[in-house]
Amino acid sequence: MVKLLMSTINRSASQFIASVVSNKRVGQYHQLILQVGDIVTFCKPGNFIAIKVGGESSRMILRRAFAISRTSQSSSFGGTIELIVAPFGSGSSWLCSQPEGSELDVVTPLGTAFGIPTEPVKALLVGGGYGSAPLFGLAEVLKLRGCKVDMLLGASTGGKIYAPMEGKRSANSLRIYTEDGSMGEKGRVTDPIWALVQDNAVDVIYSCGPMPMLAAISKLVEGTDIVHQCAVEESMACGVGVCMTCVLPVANDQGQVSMLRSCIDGPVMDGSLVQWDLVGQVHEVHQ
Amino acid sequence: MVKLLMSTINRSASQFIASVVSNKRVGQYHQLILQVGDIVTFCKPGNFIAIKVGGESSRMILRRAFAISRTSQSSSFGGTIELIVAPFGSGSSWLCSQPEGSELDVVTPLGTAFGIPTEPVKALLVGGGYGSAPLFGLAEVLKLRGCKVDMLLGASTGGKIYAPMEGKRSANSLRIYTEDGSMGEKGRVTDPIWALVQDNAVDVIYSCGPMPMLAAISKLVEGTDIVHQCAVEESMACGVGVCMTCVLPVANDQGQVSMLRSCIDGPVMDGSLVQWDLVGQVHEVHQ
Amino acid sequence: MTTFDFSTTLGSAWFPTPIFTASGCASSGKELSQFFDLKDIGAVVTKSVMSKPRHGRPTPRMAETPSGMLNSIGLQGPGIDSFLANDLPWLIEQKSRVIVSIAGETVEEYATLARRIRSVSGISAVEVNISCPNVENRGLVFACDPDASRRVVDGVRKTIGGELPIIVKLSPDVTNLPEIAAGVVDVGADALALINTVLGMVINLDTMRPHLGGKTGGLSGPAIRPVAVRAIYQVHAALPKVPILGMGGVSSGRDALELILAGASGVSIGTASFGNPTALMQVQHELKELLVARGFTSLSAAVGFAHREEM
Amino acid sequence: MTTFDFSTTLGSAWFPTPIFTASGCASSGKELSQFFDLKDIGAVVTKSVMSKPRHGRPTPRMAETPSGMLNSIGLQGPGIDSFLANDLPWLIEQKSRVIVSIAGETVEEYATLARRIRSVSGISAVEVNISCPNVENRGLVFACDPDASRRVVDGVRKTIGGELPIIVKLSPDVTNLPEIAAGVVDVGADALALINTVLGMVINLDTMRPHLGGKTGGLSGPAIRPVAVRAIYQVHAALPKVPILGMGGVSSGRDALELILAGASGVSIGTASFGNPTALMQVQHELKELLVARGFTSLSAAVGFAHREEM
Ligand SMILES: Cc1cc2nc3c(=O)[nH]c(=O)nc-3n(C[C@H](O)[C@H](O)[C@H](O)COP(=O)(O)OP(=O)(O)OC[C@H]3O[C@@H](n4cnc5c(N)ncnc54)[C@H](O)[C@@H]3O)c2cc1C
Ligand SMILES: Cc1cc2nc3c(=O)[nH]c(=O)nc-3n(C[C@H](O)[C@H](O)[C@H](O)COP(=O)(O)OP(=O)(O)OC[C@H]3O[C@@H](n4cnc5c(N)ncnc54)[C@H](O)[C@@H]3O)c2cc1C
Ligand SMILES: Cc1cc2nc3c(=O)[nH]c(=O)nc-3n(C[C@H](O)[C@H](O)[C@H](O)COP(=O)(O)O)c2cc1C
Ligand SMILES: Cc1cc2nc3c(=O)[nH]c(=O)nc-3n(C[C@H](O)[C@H](O)[C@H](O)COP(=O)(O)O)c2cc1C
Ligand code: FES
Ligand code: FES
Repeated sequence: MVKLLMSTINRSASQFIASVVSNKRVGQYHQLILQVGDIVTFCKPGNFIAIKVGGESSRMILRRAFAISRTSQSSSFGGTIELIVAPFGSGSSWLCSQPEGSELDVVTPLGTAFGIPTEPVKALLVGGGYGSAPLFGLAEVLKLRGCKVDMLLGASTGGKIYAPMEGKRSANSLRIYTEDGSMGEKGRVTDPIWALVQDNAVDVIYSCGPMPMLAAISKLVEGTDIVHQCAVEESMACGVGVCMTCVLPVANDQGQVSMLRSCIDGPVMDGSLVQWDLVGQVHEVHQ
Repeated sequence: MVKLLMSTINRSASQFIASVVSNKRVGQYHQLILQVGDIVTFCKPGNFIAIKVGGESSRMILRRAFAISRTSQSSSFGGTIELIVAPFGSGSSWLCSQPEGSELDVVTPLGTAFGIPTEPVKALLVGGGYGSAPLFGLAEVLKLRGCKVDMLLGASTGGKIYAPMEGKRSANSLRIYTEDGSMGEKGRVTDPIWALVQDNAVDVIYSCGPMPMLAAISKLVEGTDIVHQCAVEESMACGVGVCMTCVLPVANDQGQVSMLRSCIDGPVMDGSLVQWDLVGQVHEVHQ
Repeated sequence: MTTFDFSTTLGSAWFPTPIFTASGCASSGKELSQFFDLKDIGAVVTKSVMSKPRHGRPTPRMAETPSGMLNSIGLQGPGIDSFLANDLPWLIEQKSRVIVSIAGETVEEYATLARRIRSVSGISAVEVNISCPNVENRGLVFACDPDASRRVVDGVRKTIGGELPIIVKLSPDVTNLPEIAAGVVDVGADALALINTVLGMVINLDTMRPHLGGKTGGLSGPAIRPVAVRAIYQVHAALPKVPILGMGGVSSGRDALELILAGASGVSIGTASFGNPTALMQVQHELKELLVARGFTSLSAAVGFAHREEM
Repeated sequence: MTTFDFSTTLGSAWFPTPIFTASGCASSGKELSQFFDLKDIGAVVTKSVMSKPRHGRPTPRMAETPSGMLNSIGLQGPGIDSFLANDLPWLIEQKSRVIVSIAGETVEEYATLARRIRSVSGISAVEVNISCPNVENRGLVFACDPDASRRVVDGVRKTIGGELPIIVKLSPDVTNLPEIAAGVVDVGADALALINTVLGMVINLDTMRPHLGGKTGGLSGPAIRPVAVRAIYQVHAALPKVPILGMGGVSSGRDALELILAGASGVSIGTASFGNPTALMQVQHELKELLVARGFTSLSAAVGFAHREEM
């Protein structure tokens, strides 16, 4: 279903100047809308954008990657994409401080996209923190294909739940979990998954969020027929496949493990092939 | 008259946040007005300000120095100072792009000031390029002391002559020289000085501009009684006397040459004591 | 109107422009070809290839630092067989000029790699990356040991014969760079590549341990440019006839010009491509403009110009 | 509420906080005292003093580089007589703790300087800056020569006796830093200062010659921080009992913490003071907060914490 091993840069990628159409605070995040013109037609749920940060004489030399949350064609701005940015360190904080009208040097669309089933299936979308961002655009697409879309969102606290009104409409159900109980149910977003799996309520899981969450889901569905497509988040220096910093140990069909680049062979990967236990391990063994 | 060898940082210096009250283009320069509060009372003609440039995550780690052009006490903003900035490299260009309301991390007032005569004398003020900036504030002070103030301004081209309307009023005469003849007379600002010296039309010369201009003036008045107070411009890493990068060879009364810091023993120095021929020379001799 | 000669040579190899990729910063070339035509630059310097496939170092493999970055990739790659079967033919098909970078863990491995590529056509030169741990000598990096450096280059020279120019890539992490440079030139290096990354480390303040999986990493980017300029200047002063492929923190035409005036005949762009995938085209364009604006009629007239006598 | 112990020691010298000025970056102390009280920091490390007054190198003496700067001051200073007569008494009057940095052109000059200061009271320690050209050996920098380094320190140790702690300041521009470190510890260094500046160069694109009067200069500032962290980590791993005064690109509490976790018992702030005259106070304040937030009850518990065994 999801074509892995693309092993070459997204054919639609290009570098251009995008202007900030709007920048709004949403809970602990910023929602940024960027004007991207016709490029929007190539942006698929799961793809990301790499943005130069810090301005002209910035000491930050690397781009920052952000998942494309939703795309739209508006009459006044042409093609636009939405990003959900957590002001974390210096790069993301700079981005969140860019006013309407600012111009950003961007490269997009990059990376693999979520595989879309050809038949109507029962889909479970699981998002952690700002990881919920790409799930709303995905939900819309799945809905159009007649899929049943259930959504689980989790975060440490309510301010870190991103769940826009419009987005909720694309899902058949939405449950929210926070670790401090400040919004939705108290607990982890992975807590209800086991029961859903047992109930045969799920054919495909789409997930996006912190790596431990993705690993936990992979573990939960191990041995089942459920397809698990996860969008990983490894630290990336280039985002276009030239630096080899963003690698993850991933098995192929024969079980042979290679270090694949999560920027071009991902971010969307088949969760059952990622060798979660080997991530960050020293394995200086030769293939 | 002018007290050299202060050899300690300007006692009034302090570090604070100043906001940009206005930023206007004037020819090829930007006129910036900064709100500095009560500090304004300590800012004397010849003093400079050191400004952090490039924002939060700037790769420029050193401050940029700018001569304080004029000071004023306004009812709406309290104490303000004016700077004349040439957008040259990345630091000054950044500064020129700061909109009204921006906040700047500044240290001021720094350095020595022009010595003000106790009696009314015939003063000649010579400015090259943005070097004219501090001369207008100086002219006002000299005028109040009853001095005759003649002014000569020069630059390569008319767009680099800074001579504000209000400022002109403080001078008894003003002549402008440009190398391309696009404004005032064609020629160098130093051309008319020899004749003025011969005519006994000058007691003190105050100069500010490129180092070769200052050196040329020093040469012209050599052997005369004319006092030459020049504001030098050496490249400065710290501006507060701790790094020893900004040194110039300056003689003391006994003719002994030392490398003095132009940030604390200057920028205003006695032109007859600066050893212009030794500037930038290798002289690894011990004192 | 005079024409400007932008071409350069490294040993017997000729290139239409002096702008190259840096080894390990352009993967096999395919990825950048999405952004510009590889035949428009001087040459693609491939990532260092070893005799066997390698997984490389554990992640995290990078840390951003002020105006720079650390990497510890550990020469992940498919090995020479796969390189010759897949990557090289693709580059040749693109009409790209190719400099093949080789790396080994023993003196013998370098010679073996040289043997594998000596008769392959379509290669302009070989770059010998000696910034690798020598497994036969307590993991001491070849480039930090004058004797081991010479032995590697001697082995490659003897195996490869006189045809293919050998560019030896040196590490700046040594007490006496001109000495190491002279040593490898002595045994047959035709040109030198300067500089490889500077050894560095970042401590992660959350885990309170070294951030990189490999603990230490190589510092690259604008932060190290003054070190690169110094290294090139020093080596050009000591060995004025040996061409230098300069690199280290170049991200604009002005940066490239600095390296050329210091003594580089060509300039590789590494880290700058990460932040700007079209950096090579931009640097190439800007460099040409700057040279023309200064009245140079050829690139070669500018090489080492900062060393000229006082007039 | 537990109290936090921020004090540190270098050899037998005790300091209330681990934040120091860096030699050559605070002149004689007077200039910074306009911005904060010198007795509130760990100590003032004075600029390196030589036996005679010196003019230093020709201007330009500095060039800004990405996240760093080059300097070539050439140890301008008034000489030891004037230092002892004017600068030192003033610092002592301020109740500042003082570490005197000495520099020489011969092994003998270092010993002579040591003799001049050994009986002067009010000095906490002596920092021996061996990154100076050795006029007796073709200008080869002492710190780049294991043997010359040892001879300098041996001479100072023998002259100064056992009282005053000796901190030897090393250059990162060497192939094997732990070897040089071990050598000077062997002959009596009580502590090490790491790192001095990294040798660099900038070419001026207008004159098309080296920008600095002294051609090469020392690179400092955030750009070199990863090199400093690596150097401190390496030397602490090799000599875990020898205290290290760390420095190189520290401009915030988080930077200082990185050096401390890597193995530094104290941290000098150099270039950061140029951009921010109150940098020392800011770093000191932030460092304390960061240590407390991580649950440390003393500075010393954090020293070298990044080396702890995996649990
Ligand atoms: C495929 C992908 C999609 C992403 N999508 C989003 C998103 O939708 N919204 C969002 O807020 N952030 C997203 N991130 C994280 C984002 O790219 C930045 O890393 C994050 O904003 C922190 O950058 P900083 O400059 O603020 O932090 P700093 O700490 O200054 O960053 C320093 C370096 O570490 C890297 N880094 C730090 N944290 C992370 C992290 N969590 N993941 C990867 N690299 C990291 C940075 O990229 C940078 O190179 C995504 C990352 C990837 C790889
Ligand atoms: C006492 C003093 C007063 C000054 N007054 C003014 C003024 O009123 N208006 C104005 O426009 N500029 C003034 N300057 C020059 C100003 O400080 C900056 O150097 C200049 O704006 C260039 O900085 P940049 O960042 O744009 O250039 P860059 O080329 O990016 O600067 C790089 C480095 O070189 C130094 N540098 C570059 N050019 C000069 C120069 N001409 N003089 C000294 N250092 C230089 C910079 O300070 C910086 O450290 C003054 C300098 C000094 C020392
Ligand atoms: C991610 C990365 C991988 C690298 N891999 C190699 C390599 O395989 N072989 C090599 O000789 N140099 C390698 N280098 C060093 C570069 O080729 C270059 O010498 C160095 O990065 C300095 O140039 P820069 O500042 O332009 O990146 C690598 C550098 C980086 C950043
Ligand atoms: C302008 C300047 C002058 C310096 N002078 C000396 C000196 O006299 N003696 C010395 O041991 N180190 C000297 N240093 C090196 C610093 O003490 C320090 O080791 C180095 O700059 C790294 O720290 P930093 O990045 O915090 O500046 C000097 C550094 C600078 C920038
Ligand atoms: S981020 Fe560079 S290869 Fe993936
Ligand atoms: S600029 Fe630092 S001493 Fe003058």
